[in-house]
Amino acid sequence: GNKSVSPDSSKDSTAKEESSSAAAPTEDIKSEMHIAINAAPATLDIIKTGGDVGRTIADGNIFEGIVNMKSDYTAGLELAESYEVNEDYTEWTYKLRQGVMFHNGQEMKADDVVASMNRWIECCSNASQMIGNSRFEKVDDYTVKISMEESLMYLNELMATAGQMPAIVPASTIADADPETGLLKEYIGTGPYKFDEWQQDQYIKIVKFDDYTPYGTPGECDARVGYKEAKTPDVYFDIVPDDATRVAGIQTGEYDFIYKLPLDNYSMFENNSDYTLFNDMNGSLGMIYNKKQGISADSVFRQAVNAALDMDAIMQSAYTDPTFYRLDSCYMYQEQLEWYTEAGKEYYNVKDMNRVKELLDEAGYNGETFTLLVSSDYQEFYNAAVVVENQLEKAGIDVTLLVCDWATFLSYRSDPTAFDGFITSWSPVALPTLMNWMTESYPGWVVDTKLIDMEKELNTSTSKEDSLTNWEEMQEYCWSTSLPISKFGDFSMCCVSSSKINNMIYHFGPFAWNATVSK
Amino acid sequence: MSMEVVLEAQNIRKYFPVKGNMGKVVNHVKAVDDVSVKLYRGETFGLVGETGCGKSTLGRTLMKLLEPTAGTICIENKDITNYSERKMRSVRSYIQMVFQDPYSSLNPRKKVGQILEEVLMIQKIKCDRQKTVLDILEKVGLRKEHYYRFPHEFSGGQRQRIGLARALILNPGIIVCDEPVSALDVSIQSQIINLLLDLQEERNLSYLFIAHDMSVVKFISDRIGVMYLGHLVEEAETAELFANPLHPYTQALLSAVPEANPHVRKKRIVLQGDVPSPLNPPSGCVFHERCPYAKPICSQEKPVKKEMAKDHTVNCHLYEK
Amino acid sequence: MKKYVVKRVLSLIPVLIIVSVVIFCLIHLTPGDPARTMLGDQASEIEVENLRESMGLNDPIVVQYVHWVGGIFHGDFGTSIFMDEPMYKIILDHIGPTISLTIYALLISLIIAMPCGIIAARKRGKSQDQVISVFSMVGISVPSFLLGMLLIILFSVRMKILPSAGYKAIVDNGFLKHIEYLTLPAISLGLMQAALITRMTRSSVLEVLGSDYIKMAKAKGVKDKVILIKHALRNALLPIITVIGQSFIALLSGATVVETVFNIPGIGQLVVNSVLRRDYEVIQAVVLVIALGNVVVNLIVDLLYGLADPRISLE
Amino acid sequence: MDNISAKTTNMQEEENIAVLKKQLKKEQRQIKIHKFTNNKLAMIGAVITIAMALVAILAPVIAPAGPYDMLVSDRLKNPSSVHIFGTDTFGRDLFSRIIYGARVSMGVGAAVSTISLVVGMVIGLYSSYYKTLDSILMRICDGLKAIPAILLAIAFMAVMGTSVRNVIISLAIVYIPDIARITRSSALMVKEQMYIESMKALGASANRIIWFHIAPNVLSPVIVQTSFIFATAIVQEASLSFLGVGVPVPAPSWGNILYEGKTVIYNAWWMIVLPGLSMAFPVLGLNLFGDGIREVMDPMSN
Amino acid sequence: MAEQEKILEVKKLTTSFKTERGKMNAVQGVSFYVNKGEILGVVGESGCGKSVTAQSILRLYDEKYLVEYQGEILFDGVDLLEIPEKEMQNKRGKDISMVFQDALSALNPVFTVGEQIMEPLMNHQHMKKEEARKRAVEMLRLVGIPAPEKRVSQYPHELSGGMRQRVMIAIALSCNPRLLIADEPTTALDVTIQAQIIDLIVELNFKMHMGVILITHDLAVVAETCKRVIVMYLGQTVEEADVNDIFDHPMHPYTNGLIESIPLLEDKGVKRLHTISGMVPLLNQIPKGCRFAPRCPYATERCHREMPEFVNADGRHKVRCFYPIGLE
Ligand SMILES: Nc1ncnc2c1ncn2[C@@H]1O[C@H](COP(=O)(O)OP(=O)(O)OP(=O)(O)O)[C@@H](O)[C@H]1O
Ligand SMILES: Nc1ncnc2c1ncn2[C@@H]1O[C@H](COP(=O)(O)OP(=O)(O)OP(=O)(O)O)[C@@H](O)[C@H]1O
Ligand SMILES: [Mg+2]
Ligand SMILES: [Mg+2]
Repeated sequence: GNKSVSPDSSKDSTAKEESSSAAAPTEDIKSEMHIAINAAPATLDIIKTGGDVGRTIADGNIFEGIVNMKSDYTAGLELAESYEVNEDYTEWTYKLRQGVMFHNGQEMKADDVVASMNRWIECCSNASQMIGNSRFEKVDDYTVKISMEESLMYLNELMATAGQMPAIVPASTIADADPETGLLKEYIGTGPYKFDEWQQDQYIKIVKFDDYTPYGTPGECDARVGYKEAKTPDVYFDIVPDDATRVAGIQTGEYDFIYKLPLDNYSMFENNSDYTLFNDMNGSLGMIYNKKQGISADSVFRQAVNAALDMDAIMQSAYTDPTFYRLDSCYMYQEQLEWYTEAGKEYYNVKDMNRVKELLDEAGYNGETFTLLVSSDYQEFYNAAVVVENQLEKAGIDVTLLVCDWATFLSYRSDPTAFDGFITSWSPVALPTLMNWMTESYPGWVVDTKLIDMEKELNTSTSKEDSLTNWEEMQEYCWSTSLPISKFGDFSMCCVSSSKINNMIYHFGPFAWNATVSK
Repeated sequence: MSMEVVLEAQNIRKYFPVKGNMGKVVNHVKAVDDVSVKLYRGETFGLVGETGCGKSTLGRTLMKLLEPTAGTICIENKDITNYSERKMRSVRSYIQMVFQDPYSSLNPRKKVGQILEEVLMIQKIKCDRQKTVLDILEKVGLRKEHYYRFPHEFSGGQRQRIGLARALILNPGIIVCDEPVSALDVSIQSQIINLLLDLQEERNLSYLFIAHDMSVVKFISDRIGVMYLGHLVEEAETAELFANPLHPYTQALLSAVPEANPHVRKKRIVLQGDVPSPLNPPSGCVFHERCPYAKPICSQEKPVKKEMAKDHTVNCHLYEK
Repeated sequence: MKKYVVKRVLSLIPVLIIVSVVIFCLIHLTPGDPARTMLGDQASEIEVENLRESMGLNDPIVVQYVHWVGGIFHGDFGTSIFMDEPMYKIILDHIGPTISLTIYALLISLIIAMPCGIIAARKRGKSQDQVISVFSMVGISVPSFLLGMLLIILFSVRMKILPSAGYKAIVDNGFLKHIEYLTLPAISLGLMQAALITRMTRSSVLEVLGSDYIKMAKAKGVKDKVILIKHALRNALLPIITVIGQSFIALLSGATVVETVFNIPGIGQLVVNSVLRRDYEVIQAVVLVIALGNVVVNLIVDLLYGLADPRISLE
Repeated sequence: MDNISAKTTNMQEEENIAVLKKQLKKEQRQIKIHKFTNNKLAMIGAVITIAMALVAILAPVIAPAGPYDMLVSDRLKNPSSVHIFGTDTFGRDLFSRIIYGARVSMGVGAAVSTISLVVGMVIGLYSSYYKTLDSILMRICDGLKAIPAILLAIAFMAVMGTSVRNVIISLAIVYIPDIARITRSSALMVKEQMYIESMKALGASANRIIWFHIAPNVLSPVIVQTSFIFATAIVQEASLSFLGVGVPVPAPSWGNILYEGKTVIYNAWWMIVLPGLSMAFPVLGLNLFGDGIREVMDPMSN
Repeated sequence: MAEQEKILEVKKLTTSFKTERGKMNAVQGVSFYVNKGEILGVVGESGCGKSVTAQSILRLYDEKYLVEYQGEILFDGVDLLEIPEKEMQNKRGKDISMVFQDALSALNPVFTVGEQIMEPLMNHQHMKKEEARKRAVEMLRLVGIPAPEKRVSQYPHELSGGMRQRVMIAIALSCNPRLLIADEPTTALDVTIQAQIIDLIVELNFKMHMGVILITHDLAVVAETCKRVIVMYLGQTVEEADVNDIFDHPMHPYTNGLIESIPLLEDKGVKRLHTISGMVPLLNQIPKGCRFAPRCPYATERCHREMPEFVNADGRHKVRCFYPIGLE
């Protein structure tokens, strides 16, 4: 059947399985599933590195965490059976599930969890910033705890939605990690699939892990959390960088699922019962200013730039059609009801040339060049950049577009003298301060001390209400005064599966478990 | 005739490697084997001999178009054997060559006028080049209007004359003529020979004249050398050679000259045996296998040069003193 | 000749040294580094710095170079932080598909180009010539990725007779599957090369058609076709061999675009991916291998010159 | 008396020759013009090439809109009377972009092919002539050919900033060995001809032999290869620009229009077909023209 | 002598080249015949069209781009200019073969001489490779090339001028043609080899009844071998007669001049050789009347105005002149 997952119905991604027994491998079910991804991950050590593709392949399939993300961006328990926290949110204790096996045959114990979690805290900049010097400790074989100096109410959210995954791996693999790079040499987790083979530039293959014991209620799986079962024994993630090739491949049946459908091709699959389309709000696009140096260090100038932008044109050029984007001034997602606020809305999408002129005059703008950095690896960013350039030029700001490949982009981006603004996107997170551009060290560099204090306050608050008011204030402050970024809007990512795939759970990407492919 | 030597070559050897299947050198063609020649100012030295005996190779070696395997070459008393290509260039205007194969020695993409004018340009001769070229064309019996034609539009004989014009245009001191008139009809041939003689008289030119037509050679040469299989077997003044050929090969050669008279049938000396190959020359005297007068010593020892009369030398065991 | 071959093979050493120095310099001129690309978007500056340090990227270039060359002498061609495999295996894995594809594409192009070129030369100025000329010029100007996509749409999506993308190794899947998957990419590469070789054949054959020996062959009663194929083509072979050699080299060192469109894990993809993620050691190793390949292919081409034209001696 | 008549005949002769020279020159000119104008295809080639060059030069006059004028809401509109070639993914007028694109693309094509032609021929000719040079230059070419163009381009960009120049230099470096090899192959054959030996006998310098006698005889395969390079350089330019190491971006070029069109190949044919056609034109023109030059230079043809 | 069978008869052959300067008739209205077993000598001024005539008989020039033929060439009664190219291919090299004037450029530089000799053998006589090779060696030996077993595998550029010419002869003779057109076959040969080759041709001509057209400048060779001679001047035949008649009393002033120009071995003390004064006109500037008139010592006003016919003057002696020498 034709199923289109629209943003407002994203709760649907909690797939209700009709009957778990019927889905056992039978003759009319294939033993292989081919998912075409658009790029090879740098590594599957997703604790050390972030990245969509790596998460899609490994998170939940191979690796599991103590907690993981649910479809409403909150945390659900995965490897932990339960947890306790003290009143001021400084001491967290997790009870682990017993009898959970690693792919190498060992049982998961507290030692493994402690080693994994502490490695994560060190690797993940969000985590190390919020957790500081505290580390997990073993209480007994199945209990771990962490005590912190300052309260951290959102530890679970941090673990569930941070850019890098706090995956639990055997302590021995951590000890065996490559001494030079610190990367894991073996990908051993506790998930329903185990890593089998990585054919460079061809595919990554994961296979069913026979000793996996599902948790939760059969048939109930909310995004990554719930009852998981490897129904298709072999899953291939075919690495297909060329967009058109993926599109052709789903049509020829080469692939059962393609990741990142070029949006212009959406209409080809619409109203076609052979395919299922997935269209899910996936992140936000925006321009991050260099607040450390150069002309955009002046917040008034940033305001001027922001006032010149026509967000609709930008988003349309990047995402082709309102089906795939929405204009929204809130840094957090509409779906994250608790965090949603319209504070600062009036500064968004103003496209008022008089205002721009006023602001430019106020900033004393003198025809200096605004260097806009963008990577050509992402067509959408590049498209947006072209439009931004066009609009700013029209507004009387001299813009140089600096387009480069990803590696160059990363290195220029970390050099405050190289750019004034760059275009990027970020994924939804459970806590506003987890948005990477909020951190001081992230390129763009938040230097506004007031904003930094507000962040700190939010992080350490111990009541929901406090943090929400904090947040509202903070967003208002950002839009009106500090303007660390200009958010353009939210966008969705499209994927297509052949309608032969059943029970595919989709949330930021396809999940292989529980899904079957009929012949 | 002065007795000034303009070109002297001593003990020239030129061997070509012969390659086997895998490009390995399996043998050598001894195209020129220990030949010494002298050319005096204002004289014509005729060179005759069996085809493939190394006349052209000798000519090309003297021009240093081929590196001699051994031996020395002196031009105007300067030893040019080890001259570099660059240094040779200044010598080139003095010694010129008419190639045996006229067509392939002309660049098919250049018009005759260009070919000839270029020569003047190369040697940086300042004059009305086009006029000089038109003149020389006429001199060799072509027409001025041929100036803008490509070599392929000419007949064999006409091409040969272009080659000749190219050698003459520079006023060289020595010309190596490798069959310069073989493709010409007798009337043009006479015209060319007259021209060569006139020039010689005018400018005291020296010719090394390679030809097959004995009557032409006889007519034009002052001295004649006879080559056989890479060796210079006999050398004498023209009249002397024709009157008194010593080497059995020379005798056979002269007897084979046809007559331009249908009524005369001459008696030829027919040589016995196969023509030997320079790939694998016979031991001793290279001619002994075909020589009607061969003696046992001929197959064992190489004969040395002997002067039988004034300026008449021969390499043959028959003439032991 | 043996000497010549040995000499040429020895000349590899300076080539490799120079190439390695050049490539090393180039790599270090390019912004970006493997540590940063490995750690990705989210990594903190400190972590990147640590990784750079432990990878030795902060050493002076000369030290890095000496270190790398030293490794080579111990049989260690470096390691990729992105690919957890020994270097020789990485290269072998990628070179297989490329070689298959190259040979297949060249075969296709030769089968098309030789007859077309000869016909065009023979019918110079006639309609056949013009049709072939126009096709070959279109072939030259259609980018291979476009051709590839059109082929996919036609043969895979519409007609469903050939797979659209992917690669099946001979050893695992058998020859037929292997060929099946390579057919479309080979065609799209082959057509482009065919266009060039056709033009080259036409023009070189035309060059020799006016020669006397062609006339001579005619006088011997040799048939027209045989004259063209045996006498004319043989004499026109040098530039043709050269383009074939050059095509071979070009394809070997990466039919990048086509490999991407058809998702073939070949050298071209390896090079581009390594360059894009600054996988230094892989770039260095691959470039050296390609240089080696070039020297070998050109050696073969040069030896073929000698066979094609006995007057040429390169020694 | 005798003297005087000799003088007059001399003068007369001078005059005759002068007349003849003039006559020959005139005839020659006529032949050349005739040969070229009679070569219809070459004329068509020349006309196409010149027309394309004019289009590039006169782009601001011809183009109905600016190459950067965008109206995003108008994206991917079919060709119509407003936008005769339709619009691109940013809603820019494709016709104008293609016309402006001619500047970059033909510029890059021409520059790359000219540089590699000149440098490649120098390398090829000299290495065919001097054996020691051969082993050095050819090995350098082998090495050059191994270095990936993207790497070169990225490195150049880092050193010299983004500009078309980087693309041109990096592509030229990649293509020089091709021309060098093709030149060398023909030159090796030509070098063995008797007429080269005869030039040596005339005392021609190596340079003269190389440039006046070998070079014209190797041109025809070189022309073919050069026109091929012209075409591939245009496409390559795009793939490099796309990595940000080429033409500073929103600037239009046929290659990057094609690349943008690639993603919409299923729903906007004009984004592929039209820039593709515009690329085929100069290639066709150049090839026909090159053929014509070959014919005119070929002494055997008439 | 009984009237013999004509193996080849050329009637009013005209060959015109399409050149940059327009059409040029290199050969105009040439007629002659060759009998079976006869050697016909062709002499004439350099550039008068001998080679062009020879090559026209085989239709070697490219008819599409280069030349235009007119007239008739009857070989065994069949007009060669009419038959299709396919049939012509069958005749070339097998029935009629040719020795080219320029031996180096006519041999294919990239094949060994052996391969080049074997080609027509395998083509026309359907020999096996081995057999053909043996035959090639035999042919080389026949034309007097030493060490033929080694020479077969050499390339043309490795041979001397004379050897190349002999290779050409070997190719031409390999299939025992019925008509041999030899375009200056002995120019590059020394007299001994020349004698040998001429003997060979005469022998074949005698034994196999091979017709021969012998184009040469060497009047001595003509005198020794030919029965009948034609003399050409500027694209036309000007005289045709038995060899004795030509040498004894040439009728055309050109022939006369030619014979007088021969340098003789016995000549003593001559300082200059006799030449025919004047120059051959260009093909596109041919005089209206008799073509030789501008250079003819006996030319009258009529000669400059009118073109004389090629007519029988005295028995089998044909001449193109209003005032043949010795007939006044
Ligand atoms: N391809 C051509 N194009 C134009 N003119 C030509 C061509 N070939 C020959 N000619 C002209 O035709 C005339 C006859 O040439 P041909 O080769 O038959 O002379 P020939 O009698 O064989 O002279 P030779 O004894 O010098 O070889 C010459 O004037 C020559 O210039
Ligand atoms: N490049 C070469 N490679 C091998 N052998 C060669 C080469 N050039 C000439 N020869 C051999 O050298 C010998 C002498 O050749 P050369 O051309 O000097 O003879 P020639 O006396 O000029 O004969 P002709 O009178 O026939 O021209 C021949 O046996 C020939 O085969
Ligand atoms: Mg010779
Ligand atoms: Mg001739």
